[in-house]
Amino acid sequence: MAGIEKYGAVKLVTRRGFVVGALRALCLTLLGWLGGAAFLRWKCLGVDGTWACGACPDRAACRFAAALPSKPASGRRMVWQLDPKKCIQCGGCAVNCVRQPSAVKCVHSFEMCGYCRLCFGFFQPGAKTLTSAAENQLCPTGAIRRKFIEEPYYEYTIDESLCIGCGRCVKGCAAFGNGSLMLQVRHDLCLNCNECAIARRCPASAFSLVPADRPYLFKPQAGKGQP
Amino acid sequence: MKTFLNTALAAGAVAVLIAAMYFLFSRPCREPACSAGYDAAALKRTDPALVLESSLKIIRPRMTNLAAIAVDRGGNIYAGSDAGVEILDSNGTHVASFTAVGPVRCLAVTPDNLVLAGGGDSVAVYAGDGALEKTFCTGAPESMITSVVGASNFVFAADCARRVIWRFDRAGGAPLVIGERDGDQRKAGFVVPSVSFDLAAAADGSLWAVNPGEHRLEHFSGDGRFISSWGKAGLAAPEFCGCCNPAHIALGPGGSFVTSEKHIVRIKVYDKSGVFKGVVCGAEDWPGEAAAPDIAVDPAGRVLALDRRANAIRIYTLATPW
Amino acid sequence: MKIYAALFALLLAVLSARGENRFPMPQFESGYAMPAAAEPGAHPGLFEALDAAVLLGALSLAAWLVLRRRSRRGVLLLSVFSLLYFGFWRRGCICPVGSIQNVALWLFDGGYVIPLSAAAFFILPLAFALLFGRVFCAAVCPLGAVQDLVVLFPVRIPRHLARALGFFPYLFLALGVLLASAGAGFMICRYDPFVAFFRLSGDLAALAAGAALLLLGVFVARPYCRFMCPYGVLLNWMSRLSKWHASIYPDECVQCRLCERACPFDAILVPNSSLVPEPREKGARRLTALLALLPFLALAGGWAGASLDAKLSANHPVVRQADALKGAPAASGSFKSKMLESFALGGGKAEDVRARAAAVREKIRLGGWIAGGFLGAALGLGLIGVSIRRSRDSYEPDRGECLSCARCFMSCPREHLRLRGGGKIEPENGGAHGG
Amino acid sequence: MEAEKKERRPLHLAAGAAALAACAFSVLLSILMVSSLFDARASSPLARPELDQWRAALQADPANAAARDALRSFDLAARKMYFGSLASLRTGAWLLLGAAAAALLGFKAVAFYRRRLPDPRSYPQDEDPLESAGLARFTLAATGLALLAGAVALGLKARAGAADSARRAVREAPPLASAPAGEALWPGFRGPAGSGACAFTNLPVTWDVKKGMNIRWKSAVPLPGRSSPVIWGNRVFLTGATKDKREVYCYDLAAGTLLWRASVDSGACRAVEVMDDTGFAAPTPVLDGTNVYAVFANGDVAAVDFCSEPRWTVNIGLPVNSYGFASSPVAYRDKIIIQFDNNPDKGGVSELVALAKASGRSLWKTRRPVADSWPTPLLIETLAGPQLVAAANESIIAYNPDSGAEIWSVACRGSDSSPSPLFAEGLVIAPVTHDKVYAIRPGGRGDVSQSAVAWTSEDGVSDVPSPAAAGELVFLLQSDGTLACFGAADGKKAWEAGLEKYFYASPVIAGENMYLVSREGEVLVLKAGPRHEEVARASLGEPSDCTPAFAPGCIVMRGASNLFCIAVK
Repeated sequence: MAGIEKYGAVKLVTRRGFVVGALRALCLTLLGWLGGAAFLRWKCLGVDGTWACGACPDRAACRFAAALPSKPASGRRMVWQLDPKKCIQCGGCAVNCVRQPSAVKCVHSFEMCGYCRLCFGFFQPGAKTLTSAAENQLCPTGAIRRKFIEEPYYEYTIDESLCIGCGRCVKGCAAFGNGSLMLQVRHDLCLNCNECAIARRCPASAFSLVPADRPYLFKPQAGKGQP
Repeated sequence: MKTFLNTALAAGAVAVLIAAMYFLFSRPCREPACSAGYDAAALKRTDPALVLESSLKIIRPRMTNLAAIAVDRGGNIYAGSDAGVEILDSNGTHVASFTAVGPVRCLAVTPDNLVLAGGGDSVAVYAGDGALEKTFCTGAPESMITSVVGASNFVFAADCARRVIWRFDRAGGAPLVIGERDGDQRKAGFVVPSVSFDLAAAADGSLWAVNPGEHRLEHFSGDGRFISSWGKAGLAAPEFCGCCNPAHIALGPGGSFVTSEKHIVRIKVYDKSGVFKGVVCGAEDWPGEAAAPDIAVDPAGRVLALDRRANAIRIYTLATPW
Repeated sequence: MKIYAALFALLLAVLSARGENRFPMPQFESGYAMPAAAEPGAHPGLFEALDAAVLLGALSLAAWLVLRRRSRRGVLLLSVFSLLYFGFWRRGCICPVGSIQNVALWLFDGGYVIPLSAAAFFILPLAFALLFGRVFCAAVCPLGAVQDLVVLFPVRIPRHLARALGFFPYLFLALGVLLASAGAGFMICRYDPFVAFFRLSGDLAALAAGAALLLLGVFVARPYCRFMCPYGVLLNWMSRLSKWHASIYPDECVQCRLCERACPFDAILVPNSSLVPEPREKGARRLTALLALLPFLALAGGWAGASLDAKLSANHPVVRQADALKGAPAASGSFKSKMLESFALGGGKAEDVRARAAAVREKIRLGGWIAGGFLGAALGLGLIGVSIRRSRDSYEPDRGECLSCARCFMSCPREHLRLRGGGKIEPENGGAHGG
Repeated sequence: MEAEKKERRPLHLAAGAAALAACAFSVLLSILMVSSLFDARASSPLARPELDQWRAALQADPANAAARDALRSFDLAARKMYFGSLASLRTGAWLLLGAAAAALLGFKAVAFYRRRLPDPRSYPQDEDPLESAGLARFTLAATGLALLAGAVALGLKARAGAADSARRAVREAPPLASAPAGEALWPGFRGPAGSGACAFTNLPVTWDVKKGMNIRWKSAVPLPGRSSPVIWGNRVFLTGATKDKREVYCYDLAAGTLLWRASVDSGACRAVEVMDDTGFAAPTPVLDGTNVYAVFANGDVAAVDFCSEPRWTVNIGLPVNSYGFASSPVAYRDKIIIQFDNNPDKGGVSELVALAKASGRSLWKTRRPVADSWPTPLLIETLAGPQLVAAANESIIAYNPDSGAEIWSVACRGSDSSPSPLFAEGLVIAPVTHDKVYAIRPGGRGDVSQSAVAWTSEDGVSDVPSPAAAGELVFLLQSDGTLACFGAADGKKAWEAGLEKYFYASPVIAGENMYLVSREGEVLVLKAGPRHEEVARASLGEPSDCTPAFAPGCIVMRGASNLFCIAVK
């Protein structure tokens, strides 16, 4: 620091210098404490939000990093996600995301899908003919593809480059079908803003921060594994 | 001069600054656009003109978590729950109850008052006093019995996982599979996208079954031959809408039909040739309910509907005779 | 796949509890293989560590450039790098300015775990300010960098005006911390004018405000940093206590006045020992009066802040829900009706919501007292700060305001001498960017 | 130095030109981008009214090929436009960034070439530090004060907004009492049993509003109404309405302060014509300890909890009624039951309507073969279970309050019938206006006109006021002031008296005494006994058509514009 002494040092009145130095030391200690606390909290926290060392009777154990279970860092990284169980498909995700089109897309849980011929997530209610013509489609951007598999089953897949996350199909499927379509934040698109613009305006408070290593909240995968 | 200019500039700058920030701050929180073009609530409204005049009586069984109801020839009401079966008389006063071997998913009473309780891959047969007589098993592990009916000499069980109807003789033997895929009339056989696959036994020993994915009711002879079918898909009141409807059916006096639907939760009446008669109760009467209520028709022609949320049985007495 | 296991277990629990139906899968005969829903993962976690590391490196480099190397060009290049990395590549999130709120939320809400990067972004610049002055503002902060680059024709804002505007950062700091700690949203992020640029997308309003600020910044150097940035307040305090700080001259001031106009932020204090001070007792009387006024200002501010509880708490989701629940049903399609719809879906009890909302209101009311008191005190101290005179006999940077941008160095003849003597940099390309 | 400048001149110019060009370009670009942003907004997939129109057309006529093709082409165009404009925005952003950077570099270069050596002599003398300090103090203080003032103004505004909000009302209201025995309980029209009688004896018989004698409190009622006050624990509820405003009020029984007012609007907001004698808030609300259920002249029915939180609001249809809807609701278990009699000649339908207390949803409706009438149905307990007796011009019908099924009926030939029936000595006593007083044994089933009528009486047939009963005596008051006293069991007239006043309010009996409120607000207190004997007289000082409500130690009466609480001091 010699150079700094030489060029950058500021000569201080000694009394003032003492006070300033003391204050500086205090602030540095505070900042250090803050950092240490943040680290401990982060290190001690289980994925489920409880203290990982909560099992041990005295919290003191947490102070020793050695006593702590080493969790993967990603376990404590949080990302935004919306809970389909709370979602009411208000359409806010389509308009409130800082990205256009939105980082919220419709995802299809095929395990829950009935593969119906008349899919209320795909067709306008009261569609006269069951063709994928514009007048019959519910999706405003035609982002759902309908493919015939075998009588009487049809597969429905989402083209995410077209999906704008308005949730109309989700509403239709929830109202009249098995509810296999749901809105989710796609994390390859989400910027993970410090404050999510959609969450702020979600009337259902369906958005929350979830651990980044399990970043999707699908409804229970009902179809999985028959007995 | 210079200072004056500076002050002016600075003042202007500050003005712009404040204006910009005010613009930002005062911007009202954008409200989500109503996902226009899909007002599910509107679709679920019932046209009051179609509602059949009826009076409602509500009875409350003692058991909780009710899953199925049935009525015997005497008009006694049977309610099945995950714990067992409760028997009430036609006025709803408690008569008896017994515990079942497993949770009861569907319930039926044979003409000679044996209680058939279906669940999982088997049908348990109880005597009127609750003694377990025998158990019919489909022998197919994945099967899921969602409906059972007892005709005079056969027991039929609907299997929503295998998408077939099983027929047993009264001894529980000679299982016969009804309604498998056949190329011609019924291309895909039974289409069951979700767990709702109901049966009803006609007086003549023939069988009515729901084909929910195809939105129609299908008629089979007692020996399993497909006879006919009726019903069409659509949102209109006479039609069946959504995934897998009607969810439950029951046969009224004179072979007329009572159907119960999910999503748009409503109970409707059709005559014996499938002509729409009217709505007993529409979605307005089932607030917060999405599943279809199990239904039954008692000898007096009253329509019984199971209200799971209230853990009660609604009894609609239609003003107009059948 | 862990998630599926968990969810399926949950499902089974639900089933056993409510006897809910399961969905039988269709039996495909055409050998159709069921696809799985794609689940693209989030950005890899190492970014957090990387960001913190880059921040640390940039800060150290900045300190070295400003205090040791005394190179404006280096600072400029570093700030361009910071703009590209923290701004356009990392999309301006997380930034230290916003990290204030993460820290506040974390300190007041036990449930919230602060991301380590956020903690680092909050702590490191302050620590560096304590040691080396506001080198963070000079070359590391992307918001500062984007403004610093557009400073072309800076004008001097009259001191008193600058003083008045300098009060707004305190306002933002107080409000931001209050709302964040009450869980009522991150106001500072909400009104960050430049993050929309870094994302190259966003509200028209936000973009417009940012553009306005940048245009303004051509003449009024760094308007956001000086007149809005809440983090600047903390940095200002720390910088006043800094151990080392950039000085205009390398060794001694020759009173040549050449640097007097070199600072676009008007953060250079001119010598005043030569001027006649005002009569001592007059100043003393004013000072005592202001000191006496201080507590009253704090009280008044606190009261005003507390009286804003209703307005402020309207930002909190629970309070909004409680307000929606009160009064007659709203028109369908309105935000209120949607809140009611979701409330009906959740099947909660209105009483609980109301109770929770009342609790939040009380919390925010208390917070309003504290924040308002802080603002009042800040005002009083500002007045006092204006009124005390410290005598200087050389040109010095105002430690609080100085952003250590190194612009003034090249206007000092002693610096040129130093460079000649050192011979490190040829004079002609020792580019002096001072306006 | 000069030479250096010279040789750099071309560079200088070039830089300047480049900078200006870049500026122009970026300005142009930003204009384009803003326009394409508005394109994206305009072609937002979320709002495409044209599409909906064509869809409607197709729904109407599926064969309409023109509409179909128009729809398809428009849909395609709109999607193209939307995604196209989004894409152009993305590219434009990068271009703009580049252009801005170029302009910046250019200007930097210009500034660099233009730079001059600093010349302190040219600097204006820096402003005098003392003066500037003074100015700074001033501006800083001004800013601070301005902010302070702004904050306070905002705060006060919010306060004013929340002044009469439920939150504050609840905070100020005394703790809620679910009326146990001994507490005040007057939950509906004419008291707990609908008999207009209670056993309290510690009530004043005289008072003076002007002198304040025996007046516990008197508070103004914001909106007019002829509904009578009802009482639960420490709270008094009543309703008021005008043609287009309907409100429920809650007063503190002890102090008379208006705790809260809740406005009721089902959104049906259909105008209805009523006579002034009836008004827009004639039905008396009914209480069940958690909610107050109020009915208004336009068919709005609302449930508001005791803390002013609205529970639900429904409209059961526009009454078609020659005087205006007046029948009060009845609370039975989980139901609110309303006798909704309408004029068939004007296309009205008479029904007994049962709404769920919880949701306001209609549980059942039973058609009534009667024309419009005004009585409030009477809930009675019989051996055969509860019955709801609804009197009207053509018949008196008892229903099963659970299902709405008819139990028994008695035919009659009245008109404009208003008085509500009464239950005394095991008999339903129903005066039918312009016909007779019927006393009916409630045992039977079906048409019991012949079998179940215990006695009838030609006189004492009241037209507006409802009867009251004290033990074995029934008191029948006519609006012209004729008061008749009958034996409830046998229908023998004990006495009759002309009171020379006009009455709409129903007589109510507290212990020994009977209170009769005349139309101009005179209150007669008579002995409710086998002989006509006047106890005292007092006046409200303003007209009143509302039936008093009794609480231990006090009487609550509603005048034309005030609510009075009268108690012995």
